[in-house]
Amino acid sequence: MSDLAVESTDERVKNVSLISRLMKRPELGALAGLALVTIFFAFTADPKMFSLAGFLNFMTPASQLGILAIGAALLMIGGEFDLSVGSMVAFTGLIFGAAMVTFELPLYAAIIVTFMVAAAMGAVNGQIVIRTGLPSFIVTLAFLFILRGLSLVGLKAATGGSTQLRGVREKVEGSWIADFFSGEAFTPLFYWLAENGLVDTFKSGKPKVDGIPVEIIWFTLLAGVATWILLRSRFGSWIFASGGDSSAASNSGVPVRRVKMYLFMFTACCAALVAILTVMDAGSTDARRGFQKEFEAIIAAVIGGSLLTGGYGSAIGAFFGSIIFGMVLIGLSYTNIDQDWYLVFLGSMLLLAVLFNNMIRKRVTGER
Amino acid sequence: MSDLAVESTDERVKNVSLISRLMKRPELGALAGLALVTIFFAFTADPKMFSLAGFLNFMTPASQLGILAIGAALLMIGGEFDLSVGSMVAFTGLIFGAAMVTFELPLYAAIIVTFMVAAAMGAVNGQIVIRTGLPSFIVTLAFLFILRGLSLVGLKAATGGSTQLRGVREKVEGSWIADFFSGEAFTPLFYWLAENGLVDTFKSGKPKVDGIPVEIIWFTLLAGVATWILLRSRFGSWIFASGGDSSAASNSGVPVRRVKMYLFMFTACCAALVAILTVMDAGSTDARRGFQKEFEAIIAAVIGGSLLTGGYGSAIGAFFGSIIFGMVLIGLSYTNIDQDWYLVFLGSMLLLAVLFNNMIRKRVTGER
Amino acid sequence: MSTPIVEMKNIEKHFGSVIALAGVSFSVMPGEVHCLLGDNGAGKSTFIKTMSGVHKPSTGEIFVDGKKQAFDSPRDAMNAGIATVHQDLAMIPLMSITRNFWLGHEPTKNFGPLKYYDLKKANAVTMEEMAKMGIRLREPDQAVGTLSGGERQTVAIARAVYFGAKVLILDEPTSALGVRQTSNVLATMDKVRKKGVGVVFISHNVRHAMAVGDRFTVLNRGKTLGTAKKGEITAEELQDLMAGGQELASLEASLGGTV
Amino acid sequence: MSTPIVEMKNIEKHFGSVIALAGVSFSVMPGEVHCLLGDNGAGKSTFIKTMSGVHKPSTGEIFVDGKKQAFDSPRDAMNAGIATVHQDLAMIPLMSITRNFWLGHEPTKNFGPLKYYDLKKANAVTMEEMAKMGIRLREPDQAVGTLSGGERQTVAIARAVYFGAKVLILDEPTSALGVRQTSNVLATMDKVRKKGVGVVFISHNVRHAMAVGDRFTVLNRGKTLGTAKKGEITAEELQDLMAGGQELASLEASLGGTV
Amino acid sequence: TDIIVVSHGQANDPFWSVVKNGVDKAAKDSGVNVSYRAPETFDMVAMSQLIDAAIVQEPDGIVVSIPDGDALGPSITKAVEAGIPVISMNSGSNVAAKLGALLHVGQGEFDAGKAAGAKLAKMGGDTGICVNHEVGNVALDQRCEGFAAGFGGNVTVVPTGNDPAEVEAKIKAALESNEDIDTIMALGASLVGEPAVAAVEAVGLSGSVNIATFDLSPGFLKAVSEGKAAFAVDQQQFLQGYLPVIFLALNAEYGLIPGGNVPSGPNLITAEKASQVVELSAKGIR
Ligand SMILES: Nc1ncnc2c1ncn2[C@@H]1O[C@H](COP(=O)(O)OP(=O)(O)OP(=O)(O)O)[C@@H](O)[C@H]1O
Ligand SMILES: Nc1ncnc2c1ncn2[C@@H]1O[C@H](COP(=O)(O)OP(=O)(O)OP(=O)(O)O)[C@@H](O)[C@H]1O
Ligand SMILES: O[C@@H]1[C@@H](O)[C@H](O)OC[C@H]1O
Ligand SMILES: [Mg+2]
Ligand SMILES: [Mg+2]
Repeated sequence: MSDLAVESTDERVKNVSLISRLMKRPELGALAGLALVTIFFAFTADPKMFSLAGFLNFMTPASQLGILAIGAALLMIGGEFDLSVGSMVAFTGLIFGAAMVTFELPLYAAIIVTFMVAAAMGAVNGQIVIRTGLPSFIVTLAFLFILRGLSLVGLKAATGGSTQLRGVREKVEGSWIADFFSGEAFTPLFYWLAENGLVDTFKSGKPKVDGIPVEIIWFTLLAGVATWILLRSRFGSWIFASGGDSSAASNSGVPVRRVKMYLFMFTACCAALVAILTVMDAGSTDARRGFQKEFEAIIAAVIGGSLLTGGYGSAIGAFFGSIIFGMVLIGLSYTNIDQDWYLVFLGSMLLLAVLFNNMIRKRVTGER
Repeated sequence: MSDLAVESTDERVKNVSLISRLMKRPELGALAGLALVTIFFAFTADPKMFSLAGFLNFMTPASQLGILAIGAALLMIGGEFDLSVGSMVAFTGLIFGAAMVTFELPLYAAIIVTFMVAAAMGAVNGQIVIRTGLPSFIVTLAFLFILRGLSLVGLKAATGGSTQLRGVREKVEGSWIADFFSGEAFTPLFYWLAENGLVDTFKSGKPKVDGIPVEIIWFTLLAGVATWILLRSRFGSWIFASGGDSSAASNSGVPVRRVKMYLFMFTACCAALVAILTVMDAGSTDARRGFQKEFEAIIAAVIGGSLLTGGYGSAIGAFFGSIIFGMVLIGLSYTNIDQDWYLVFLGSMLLLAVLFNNMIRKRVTGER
Repeated sequence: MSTPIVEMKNIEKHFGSVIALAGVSFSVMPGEVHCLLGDNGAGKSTFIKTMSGVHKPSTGEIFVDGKKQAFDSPRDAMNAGIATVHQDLAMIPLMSITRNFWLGHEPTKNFGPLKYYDLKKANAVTMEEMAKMGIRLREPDQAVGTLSGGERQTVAIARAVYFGAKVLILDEPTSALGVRQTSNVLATMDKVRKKGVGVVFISHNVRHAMAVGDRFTVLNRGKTLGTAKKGEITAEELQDLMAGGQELASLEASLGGTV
Repeated sequence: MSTPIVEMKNIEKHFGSVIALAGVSFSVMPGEVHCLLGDNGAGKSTFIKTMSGVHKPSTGEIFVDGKKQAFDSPRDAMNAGIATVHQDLAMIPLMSITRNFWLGHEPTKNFGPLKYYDLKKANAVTMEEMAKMGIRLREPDQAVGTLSGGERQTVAIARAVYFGAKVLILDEPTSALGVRQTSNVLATMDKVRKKGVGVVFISHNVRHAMAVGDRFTVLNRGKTLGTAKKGEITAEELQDLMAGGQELASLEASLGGTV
Repeated sequence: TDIIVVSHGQANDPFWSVVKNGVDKAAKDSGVNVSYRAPETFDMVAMSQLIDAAIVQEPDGIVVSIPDGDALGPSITKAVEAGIPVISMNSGSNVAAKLGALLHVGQGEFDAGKAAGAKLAKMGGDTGICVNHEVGNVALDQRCEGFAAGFGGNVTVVPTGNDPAEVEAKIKAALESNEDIDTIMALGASLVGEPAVAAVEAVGLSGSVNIATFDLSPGFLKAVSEGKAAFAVDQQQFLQGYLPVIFLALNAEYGLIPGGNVPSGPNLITAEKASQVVELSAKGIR
């Protein structure tokens, strides 16, 4: 999938430019869509959208979505869905919040517990799908409802009647582990830059941007790791094979069930990561967190070129897909377009982005 | 698919009971789930749930959902999705409402216009999917947003600023066509039965049930017609083939593009029918009508045994699936279960229903 | 008899950077079996796919009964009387044998909105046609995906023979067949030819080709090596051409001759 | 040499109402080519699928090196040294040739979390093994779904030969192959046998079976008709058995003999 | 005695969970059997079906919210015709009497918006945004309209989804691309109010932008008490759940019923009151 060397002496092969060979990769197609959307906003939006502050502003929701989208993409490539991801964000948010506030666990323990619960729930999803052979759509859908419901019941139990659990920020203060999961990274650097007039500052002298939100870093790292796994590890090959044709893969000796199990667990852990990041940022959690995120994660993965039918896609594609989605979602606020047209705009931009990407890909690779 | 005769002299065939041959059909599997849910409510719910009034009460939402689910099932069997169905209900509701109230068209004309707009929008969805080869997921998703947004903009334009359009009931009054799309059928019969003490009445002497809601009749008819098309017409064979393997179907001479186009149009028209039925019943429409119905329709179709990957499923399955879903949705009202547990309950019942149905089917057919 | 039913001129077909066909010409006369032979990957399947409307040629022309024509879909080719058994068989695994057999040609009864699929007739004909090819089905309702390889191939052949009006294209039709079924298929080709149908027969088996072929065209690496009439060429020469002129691995005596 | 590598006793396999195998026994010795023959639908593929862990037998026992064993998955059978080329090839169409070739056996470099898929080596070996079988690939990155029928079959065979430790099962391996590739595969079987590997060879071609087979077992309608050693049976007798004792369609003289 | 409550808000909506807590308390206090039902999303058709299901059970009273009198009218009338006493709450003050409800407990959405707008205008605002996280929900539209009317100045509606990160980013975007904005009207405290406070802080405008919200959340109240936000409009929805149930229970037992509507709000919570309210809010009572 990566070796571009050709036996150049074969008369049965035309010479084709490097660019058209690259465009065959699913993720690079999504770049065309991203370019289109960027150009659109460059013309219509307030220039502040592309200032450093503006960039980080739309990258933050894009990153939170993107972490889920990478999980969704891997699972989709492996031939399954997880519709319970959004509810999982709420549920693991509850677990994390309750561990910190109600049970007063130290931060590191709360984080471990949260990931363990997520992995266990992912394993349950996976086991049911694998053992019964039911479509993952319907199984994880049931958990979409169940986990959402349990979050409500749990929150009310933990707070004595409210649907919002507060006070996480107070518990976290001072822990060095917290810096990995909340706030901004590289803050001293930005202060230094500000002092030297290299980045914009407020009147107070405080830099407008005082660091890179940690979710952006997590998101980028995760995209890198997932890409490495998909393209460079044997497990990656097994993911593609399991999704491409699970009985052929199993007949070739791929442990398809194990692969799918791990993917369900990974997806759930992505949801837990988003839960931890958002709960620490907001200092609270509530019963509606992550609402419909499963849906948006799948959208981002599909914009990024993953196939719903499995066996094809990429993590980098999901990375770009999430950025496209985040940009379109937030971008409208920087334009003068009447806000009532918001949904029409969102839908049209998505459609244009994928159509454009598709058109460019076909043009470049000469496929029809 | 229907001829059960066997060359009984072949020694390579075991004798198998009729029941296990029947259980192979996707729709009959869903019956097991329905039985389980019914038994559950028979034990936990107020017995009034299974009175005639209670039955019609949960059949009404089941029917409205079911009309969409039948469309969704046919489209899924044909290998595509339509995520814009819910928004289509809002959008065609707006068209219908505006035609009646703003443009003061006669009822028959408003109905024709509504179906024509729906068919046209379905055709647009279909054309984009077919021409570009993009997954229908992403294309119809764009229309989910676009149509929802247009409903909002359109409602504001039609009402001069509100998101709610009222006054349809007043315009409709007295039209005989209205009786096909709203209220109850066979009303005189039920009054006669009430006078003769054959059905329950309220204290006021009014029969508890004064007719069969028209949506139930539409739903049943549609399920019958769709089943006939799938199993008894050549178009039905083409639907299965297009969804089963579209390139093999096309290589065998099936006009796959045409089949898919018609299915998209049919699905949109199902949405329009629901829009007309509900707008006439409610007398009003608003921008959130049909919210998430696309999702519920797909759920019902999947409970009813249709495969998301296409090529397999049935309309009767979607029929039973919708009833299961409608029963679970409304059934909780008849029990003492706390509303906080509603989603947990909904998810568990869905999961149990499909697991049970799956288990029974495997047990009966001896498959593993 | 002098205008071919189908004539293909200078067909090229490129897939991205891959050149699968580099200019191939070919024709089928009524009542002849024209064998298309060649090494693996020579381009035989790609070629007959352009002939049956699956692929559009990158360049080149197609004539049907002397008139230039472009096929936009396999259905167009079918309407022009061309029936094809593709190498991958083009079957829907989840559908029954009968429904696959009749796909795209379903027999109906009544008319107007009452027109329905005549499954009774369809089942009966399917069982009968399969039996003619030497396969006794258990039931016509079995899903094609659960048939054995040869059973499935027989369905595809029986279907094409039943519906092949003017030209019948068979892409390695006997590859998965048993001896009895193979001899039935070869006999069927002979019968069909006598009715004036033109047959295109792709095979790697020289003996099969020699047994029924009237003309032989050999492809190599996307190009034609030439066309020979029956009698103008021996089995050994043909076999040499098919192997692209390269030597065969040496093996026990019994295989020394034609494989 | 007296304990078989794999021995199957009284295997039955039912699918719902269908009885595909009604009690079949079979064994493979080290260093022999055991041909499994029979009519279409006789149950050959079903039988070897129980042998390679794809299906669980409804009743019957499997012994590996004399020890009773149950395969829960194809991976179990592979770990016991059994490599199989299935009739449907078991390939992932969207994946590259190299990745398909190595699927389940990926070569890795480094260790621990740094262990990565050694694609360079994988590509080189794939190109080389394919060339040995007579297929010159354009590039190891091509998706298997876009290969020609014979090219794809060659990938499956080359893979099984490369990884086949003790037993190699080939289900109609030459059905889509050209003459040159076929002779390569037959020669390869011969070479592999000499290394002491047991080979199960399914074919409808009597000449191929006679050329390489040491023993011949014929299935008919889910039952064994018997097993013969090389030399105990003639090609004509074998062909009769394979056709299930039924007559062949009469055809031109050149096909009169073995098809 | 059986009483059924049918509302348009979900049990996991922070606002409606308080209503439900009121209902539960009333059930306990008066010893009646109450069930609370709501559709899964804002859905008038589904809600009318839930009312129909309630009627089938012939309870001693039904409590409903009426965001759309046309759509729910027939079901409510049917209940009244069947002889079941009905009280409306939250939305529907203008149609309640016409449909035969005995009385209404709630706040007028438009009026509440107007009051908040007037107060914000008085605090010096002249350019505001109204952040709507549930576009198409008529009650929320009315609030924005009321806000615009009371505020008098320049008002734009910003539609968002209900993800806090998205809401925060959108408000930042709005603030950055229009520096005149000095007022933010949020329509829900935890979903919009809290992210709005965070957004204002992040763009360095703390102190120069007034933030107000409908409804309460502990987080937002804390911001109010710390001076980061102006006020919250409380409609004391606990009462909207509690009172109708008590009234119907008494009605069933003694035939008693108050003579008119009960306005449960609006009640503006500013910095002075906020710290007292916080604890109750954290328990789901305010
Ligand atoms: N869609 C495609 N994309 C890229 N290459 C292709 C595609 N289809 C075919 N090819 C290549 O074109 C060549 C010709 O393939 P084709 O299937 O026509 O061969 P064939 O003569 O039928 O071979 P066989 O005898 O093995 O069936 C092969 O090398 C194949 O890899
Ligand atoms: N999953 C299944 N369900 C029902 N019947 C099946 C299934 N799999 C195989 N069969 C039937 O079992 C019989 C044996 O099939 P099998 O594939 O083993 O035959 P085969 O000997 O390999 O034939 P061929 O030479 O045509 O490949 C066939 O009649 C087939 O229809
Ligand atoms: O009263 C409001 C209600 O009608 C709506 O559902 O949103 C929450 C409440 O503020
Ligand atoms: Mg071929
Ligand atoms: Mg076989």
